[in-house]
Amino acid sequence: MPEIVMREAIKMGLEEALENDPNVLILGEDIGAYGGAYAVTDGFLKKFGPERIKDTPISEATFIGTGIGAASAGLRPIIELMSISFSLVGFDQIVNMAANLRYMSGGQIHVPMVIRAPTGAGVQLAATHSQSVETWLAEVPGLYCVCPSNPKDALGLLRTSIKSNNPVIFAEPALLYGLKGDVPEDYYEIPLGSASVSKEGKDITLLSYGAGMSVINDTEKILSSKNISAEIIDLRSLNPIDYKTIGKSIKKTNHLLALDTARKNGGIMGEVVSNIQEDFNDWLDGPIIRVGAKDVPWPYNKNLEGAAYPSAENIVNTILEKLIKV
Amino acid sequence: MPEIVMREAIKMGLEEALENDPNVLILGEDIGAYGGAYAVTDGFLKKFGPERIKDTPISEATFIGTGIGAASAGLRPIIELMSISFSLVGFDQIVNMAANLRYMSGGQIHVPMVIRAPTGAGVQLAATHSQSVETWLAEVPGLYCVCPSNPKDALGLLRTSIKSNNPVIFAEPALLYGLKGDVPEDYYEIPLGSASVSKEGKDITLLSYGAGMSVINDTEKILSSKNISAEIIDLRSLNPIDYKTIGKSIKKTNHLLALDTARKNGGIMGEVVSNIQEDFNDWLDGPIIRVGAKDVPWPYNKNLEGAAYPSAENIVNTILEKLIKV
Amino acid sequence: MATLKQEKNNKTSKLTQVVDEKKEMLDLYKQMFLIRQFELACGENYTKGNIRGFLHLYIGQEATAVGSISCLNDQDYIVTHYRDHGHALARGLDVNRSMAELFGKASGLSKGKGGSMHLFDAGKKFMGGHAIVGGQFPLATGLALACQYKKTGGIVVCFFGDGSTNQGTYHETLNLASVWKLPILFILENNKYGMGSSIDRVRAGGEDFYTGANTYDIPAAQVDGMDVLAEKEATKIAVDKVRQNGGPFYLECKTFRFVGHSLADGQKYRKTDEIKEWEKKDPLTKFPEWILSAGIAKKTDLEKIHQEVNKNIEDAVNFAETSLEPKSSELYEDIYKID
Amino acid sequence: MATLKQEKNNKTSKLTQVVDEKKEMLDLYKQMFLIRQFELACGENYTKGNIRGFLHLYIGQEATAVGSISCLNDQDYIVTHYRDHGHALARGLDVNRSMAELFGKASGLSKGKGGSMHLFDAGKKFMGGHAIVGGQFPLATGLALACQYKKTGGIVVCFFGDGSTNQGTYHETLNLASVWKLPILFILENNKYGMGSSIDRVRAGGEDFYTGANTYDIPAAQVDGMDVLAEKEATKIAVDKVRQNGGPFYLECKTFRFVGHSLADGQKYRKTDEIKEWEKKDPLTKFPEWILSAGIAKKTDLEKIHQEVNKNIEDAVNFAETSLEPKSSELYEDIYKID
Ligand SMILES: Cc1ncc(C[n+]2csc(CCOP(=O)(O)OP(=O)(O)O)c2C)c(N)n1
Ligand SMILES: Cc1ncc(C[n+]2csc(CCOP(=O)(O)OP(=O)(O)O)c2C)c(N)n1
Ligand SMILES: [Mg+2]
Ligand SMILES: [Mg+2]
Repeated sequence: MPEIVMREAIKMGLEEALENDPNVLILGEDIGAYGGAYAVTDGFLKKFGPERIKDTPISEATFIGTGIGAASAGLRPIIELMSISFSLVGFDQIVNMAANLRYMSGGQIHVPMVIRAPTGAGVQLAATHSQSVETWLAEVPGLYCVCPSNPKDALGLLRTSIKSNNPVIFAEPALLYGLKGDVPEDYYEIPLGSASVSKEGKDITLLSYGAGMSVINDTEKILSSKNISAEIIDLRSLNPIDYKTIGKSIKKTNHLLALDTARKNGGIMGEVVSNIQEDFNDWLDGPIIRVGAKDVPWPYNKNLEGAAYPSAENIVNTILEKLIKV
Repeated sequence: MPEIVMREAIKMGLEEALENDPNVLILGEDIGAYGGAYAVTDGFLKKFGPERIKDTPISEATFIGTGIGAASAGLRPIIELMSISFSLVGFDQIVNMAANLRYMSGGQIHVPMVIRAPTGAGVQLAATHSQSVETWLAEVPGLYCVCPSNPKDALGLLRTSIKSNNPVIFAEPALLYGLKGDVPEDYYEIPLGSASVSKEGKDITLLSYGAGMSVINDTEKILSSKNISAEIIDLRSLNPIDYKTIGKSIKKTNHLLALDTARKNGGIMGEVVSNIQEDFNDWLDGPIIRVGAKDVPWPYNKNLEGAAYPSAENIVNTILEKLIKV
Repeated sequence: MATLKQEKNNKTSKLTQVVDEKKEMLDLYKQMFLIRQFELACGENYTKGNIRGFLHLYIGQEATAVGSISCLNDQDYIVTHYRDHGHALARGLDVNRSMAELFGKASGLSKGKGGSMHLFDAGKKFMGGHAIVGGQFPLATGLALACQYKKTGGIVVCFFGDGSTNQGTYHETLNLASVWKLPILFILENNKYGMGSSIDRVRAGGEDFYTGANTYDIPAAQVDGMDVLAEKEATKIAVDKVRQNGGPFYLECKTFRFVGHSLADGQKYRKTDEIKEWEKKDPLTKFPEWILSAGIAKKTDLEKIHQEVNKNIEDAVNFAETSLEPKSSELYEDIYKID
Repeated sequence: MATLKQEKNNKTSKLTQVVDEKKEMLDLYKQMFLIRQFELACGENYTKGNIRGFLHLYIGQEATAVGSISCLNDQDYIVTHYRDHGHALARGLDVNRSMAELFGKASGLSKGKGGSMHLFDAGKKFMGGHAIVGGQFPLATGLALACQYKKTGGIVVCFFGDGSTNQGTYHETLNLASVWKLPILFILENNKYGMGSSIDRVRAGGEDFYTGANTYDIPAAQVDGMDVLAEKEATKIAVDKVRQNGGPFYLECKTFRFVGHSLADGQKYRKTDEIKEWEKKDPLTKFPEWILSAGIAKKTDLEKIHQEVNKNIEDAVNFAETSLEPKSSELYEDIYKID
C-alpha cells in the first residue's frame, strides 16, 4: 500500500468500524458539519448520517459521560475531543465513571468506548492547549491508554481499541497528523499492551512513544554516527505497559534512556523508570536516564516552546556524559 | 502545649489566618451552617460571619474558579473541598487556570489561594471517594502541593501555604483528622519544599508522606526489632520535592524504600524514585524499592480495602528479601 | 388523600377492578414499608459497625421512588445518586443482596465492592448508585441515546436531588437531552436540602425547579412527592409523554428527608419544627390511614404486610451477616472485561 | 441608525455638547476601525507565519466590544475568551504590545508566553483572554467577589460566546452570581455559531438566550450588537443597574463574525448568503455613514482617523517584527511569584 499520513490511517480505522459494526457511532464537537478540528472525520456526516456522526454541544463532561452511558447499554461509542487538554473539563466522568463503573458494580457493567484526542505540544498553542493528559489517564486502573507514533500503529491500535470491551484513551500526537508511513494492505491488529522494537541495537535502549519517537530516531542516527548502536522501543501502549519487551532489551544493552515529550515531572517515564530500576537492577550498568519536556507551562513563543521540548542533540550529550564514554 | 488532633491544628491555622488577615476568606460546601464535612470549620460562621465563611452551591468548578478570580484580585481565599476526589469535577480550573494564569500573563497575575481537601483511602468510601489526586496536582508547574502527616506539620505548613503568593494544594489525609500530636506554643512556620527527617538511622532510608508515615513508623519498629536501623523521611511537600534531604540520607544509608498510600502506579514516588536512581546512583547499594497501594479502584469492603492498602509487614518482608540480608 | 385518577380503559368486571386496586394499593404500601424498615435496619447496623463508609437514608422520601418506579417496565433504565436504597428496592432488587452489599459481603449486588452509595443491578437495568453529585446526569443521557439508537422502546429515569442541580452537568444534560430528543424522565427529588444547604441559600430562582425546564424546551410538572398515588399518576403521564414523543420530561417531586443527610449529620442547619411539620405528611402514616378509611383493605391486611416485611428484613440482615467476605483475589477482578 | 438615547442631565452649553458628541462618536468609530485594521493585519501576518497557533479574528463584532467597554471605568474588570483582540483594544491595551504578543515577542503583553488566545493587562484590569471554552466564567465570579468584598465600587464584565453557554460553568456561574448578588455584567456575544455549530443544532430553547437568565433571577436584555450606539446605551443601563443593585445583569448582543472561526476554518457549515446578509449591517460601514448623514462629522474627519489608525497598525506590526525574541531563561520565569 502507498504511504499515507497518520490522519488518513485514523480515518480509515474509524470508517472501517462504522462500516462493520452498526453499534459504532462517533460523538464530538464539530465532527460533522465542520468536518472535525483536525479533519479526521471529514465527510463522515454525509456518508454515515447524523444518527451515527453526532455533533455535540461544547459540553465535554456531558458528552464524554454520554459515551459512557451509551457504552454501558451496549453501543460502541467513539468520543472525539478537540484536544486532550479539554478532557480536564470532563475529568471526573473519565476517572470516576468510565474507569470505576465495572469495579463498583462488581463486574456487571462494561464500557466499550474509545476517547480519541490530539495530544502534546509543538504547535504553539500555549499552556492551556498543549498538555499531555494521557500521562495521567494512563495511571487509572479500568482504563487502557495507547498513543501511536506512525500511521501503521495508529490503524492497528485503533482497531483493537474499538474492539476492546473496555474504555480506551487513544492519544493522537497533534504534531504527527501529517506524518507519512506505510500501512499494510492486509488486515492486521496491534494488541493493547505491546511495545514494538523498531530497531535492534546492542549498546543502549532508547524508549519513548508518540511524538517522542521522532526525537528518538534522530537520537539514534547521531549515536550511530558515533558508533554507538542503539535499540529503539516504541512503548505504543501506556496502559498496560509492556515491561517484558523493555526488560528483554535491557538485558541485552544494559543501558536505558527513556523519553517523554510531556513534561518530565509527571511524564509516563517516571513510572517506567522506577519499575525498571527495581526489576532489572542487576542488568543495568548505570543509572537510567530520563528526559522529558521542561517542567514549565507550555509557552506560546516558538523558541521558548522549542527550548522546553526535548532535543536529540541534548539527549546524545547526556548519554555521552553519563553513560557511554567514547 | 498539650497534644491536639490534626483537625484542631488545621482549625487553628485557619482561625489565625482569618483573625490576622482581613483578605482571607473561606469558600466551600457546607463549611458554614453545617460546620464542615469533617468539622474543621465548625463554629467559624458564627465567629467570622457569612461574608468570610462562604457556603457555596455544589459547583466545584465554579467555586474553585471563584477562588482563583478572587485571589487574582488580591484576596487570599481558602477553598475547602469535601474530598480531593471532587477536585476532578473542577480539574480544568485548577490545572489550566490556577496553575497557568501567571505564566500566560507573563507574570502579571498571581494567585494566592489554598485548596484544602481530605485525601486518600482507608475509610471505606469506595472507588469514587478514595482517590489521592494530590499525586497529579503535585506534577503541575505553577502549583505547590503539601500533605502533612501530623498536627505540628499541618499547622506549620498551613501557615506558609496561606501566606504563599501562589496556589497551594493542601491535602489532608482523611485517615488522620483524629491523630494526636504535640504542637509548639511559639509561632513557627514550615517552609514549602522541606522534607523532615523524623528519625535518624543508618541502614536504610524510609520515605513517605501523609497517611503513609504511620505505615513507615510501624515498618521502622519492626526493622529495629531486627537490628536494622532505619532513617525516616517525611516528604511533607510534594511540590517542590526536597531532593537535598533525601539525597543526604541516601549517601548515609545507601538504601531507599519509598512508600505511597496512593496507588503505586501514578503515585508520587515513581517520580521520586526515578530521579533519585539517576542522581544518586553511585550511592545506592541496590535497587530502590517502591511500595504503594494496589493498582485497583478502591473497593468498599474493609478487608479488600485493607488488602489494597500497603502494610508494614509486607514492606519489611520486601526489604529483607530484596535489600538487606539478616 | 385526594389524587387525580385517570380513567381506566378496560373491559374487566367491576370485581376484578376492585381486587386489582386492592392489590395495587397494598403493593405500593408494602414497598414503602419495606424501604422504611430496610433503612431503619441500615441505621442500626451502621451504629453496630456492620455498615461503614457513608450511609444516606431515604426515610421520608419513600413515596417518590415507589410511586414513580411502579410506572416503569423492564426495558427502562434507572439511574440515581448515592441515596439509592429506595430506588433499588422499588425496582425490585433483591433485598438480601442489597443488604449484603451494604455489609460489604461477597453475596452483595456488587460483591461488596460498591457499598451503599454504589448499588447496581444491570439485569434489572438499575445502573447505579452514583456518589459524585451530578455525575449520573451524563450517564443517563448515554443510556437514553442507546434506547433511542437501538429503538428499544425503553426510556431512562434519572433521579437527582435539589443540590445536584447546581452542578454544570445538570444544565449540560438537560440541554443535550432536549436537543437530541432523548427519552429521559428527569425526576427531581426536591427535599429542600443538599446536605446542610437549604435551597434558598445556594440556588437562584426560588423554590420551584420545574419552571426552569422550559429554558430547555422540556415539558415539566410538579407533584407532591409525599403522596404515592399522586406520584404514580404524575409519573404515568410523564412516562407516556416520553415514550410517545421521544423527548425528555421533567418531574419535580416535593419531598423531605426526616433524618440527617448521612449518619454523620447533626442537623444543626435546620429546625426540629420543620421536620415535625413534614412528618405529618409521612407516607408511611398517611397512606395506610387512607387505605383503611377508604375501605380498600383491612387492618389485618396491613399487619400481614408488616409481618412479611419485617421477616424479609430480618432475613436480609441475617443473610448479610452470615455471608462470606469477598476473597482477597477479588481485589483484582472486575477491573477490565476480557477482550 | 436609530438608537435609544438617554436624556443628558448636564448643565454644559449646547456647543460643548455638540463638540462632546462629535468626539464621542469619532472615538467610537476610531476604536472600531482600529480593531478591524488590527484584525486584518493579524490575518496577513498569520499567513506570513509571523503569528502562529490558533488565531480567532473579531471581524464583524467590533461594535459589541467598543460600545460596551466604553461604559466602563478604571475599577472595572474585564474577562473574555480567546477571541479577545477586540476587547483588548477597546479597553485601550497598547496596540504595539498586543501585536508583539501575537508575534510571540519579549515586548508582548505577556512576554510572548500567552499568544493570541491569552491576552492580559492586569494594570488595565484586563484579566484575559481564556482559551478553554467556559473557563472564564468562574474567574469572573471571583473577581466580582473581590469587588464586592473590598467594596471597590468596581464591577466585572464577562464576555462569552453562544457556544460557551453549553458548558456547565455557565450555569453554575449564573447561579452563584445571583445567589451572592455579585456585581457582574454578563455580555453574551451571540454570533450564531460556536465554531461550525449553529445554535439551533446544539442548543435547546431557541435563538434568544437572555430570556433564560430569569431562571436565575437575573435581569436581562437583548441589544443589536452591530449597532455601536445601541450597544453603548444598553450597556450603560446595565452597568448602572449592576453598580446600583450590586447584583448581576445579563446582556445578549446579536452579532456576527464575517470570517471563519479561526484561520483554519473553511466555513463549510454556513452559506455565503447568510454572511452577505449580515455584512449589510457591518458597523464599519453603517456607523460612519450615519455619522456623515447626521452631520456629526465630515469625511475628512474620518479620513484623518483612517490615516492615524493605519499608521498605528503599521507601527505595531513594525514594533512586533523588530522586537526581540524572549531570552531562553524566560522559560523558567513567571511560574511562581516569590514568597
Ligand atoms: C462533586 C461532589 N461534591 C460534593 C459531594 C458531597 N455531597 C454528597 S451528597 C451532597 C448533597 C446533595 O444534595 P441533593 O442533591 O439535594 O441530594 P439529597 O442528599 O438531598 O438527596 C453533597 C454536597 C459529592 N458527593 N460530590
Ligand atoms: C473546553 C473546550 N472545548 C472546545 C474548545 C474548542 N473551541 C474553541 S472556540 C470554540 C467555539 C466557541 O464558540 P462561541 O462560544 O460561540 O464563541 P465564538 O467563537 O463564536 O466567539 C470551540 C469549540 C475549547 N477551546 N475548549
Ligand atoms: Mg436534597
Ligand atoms: Mg459564537
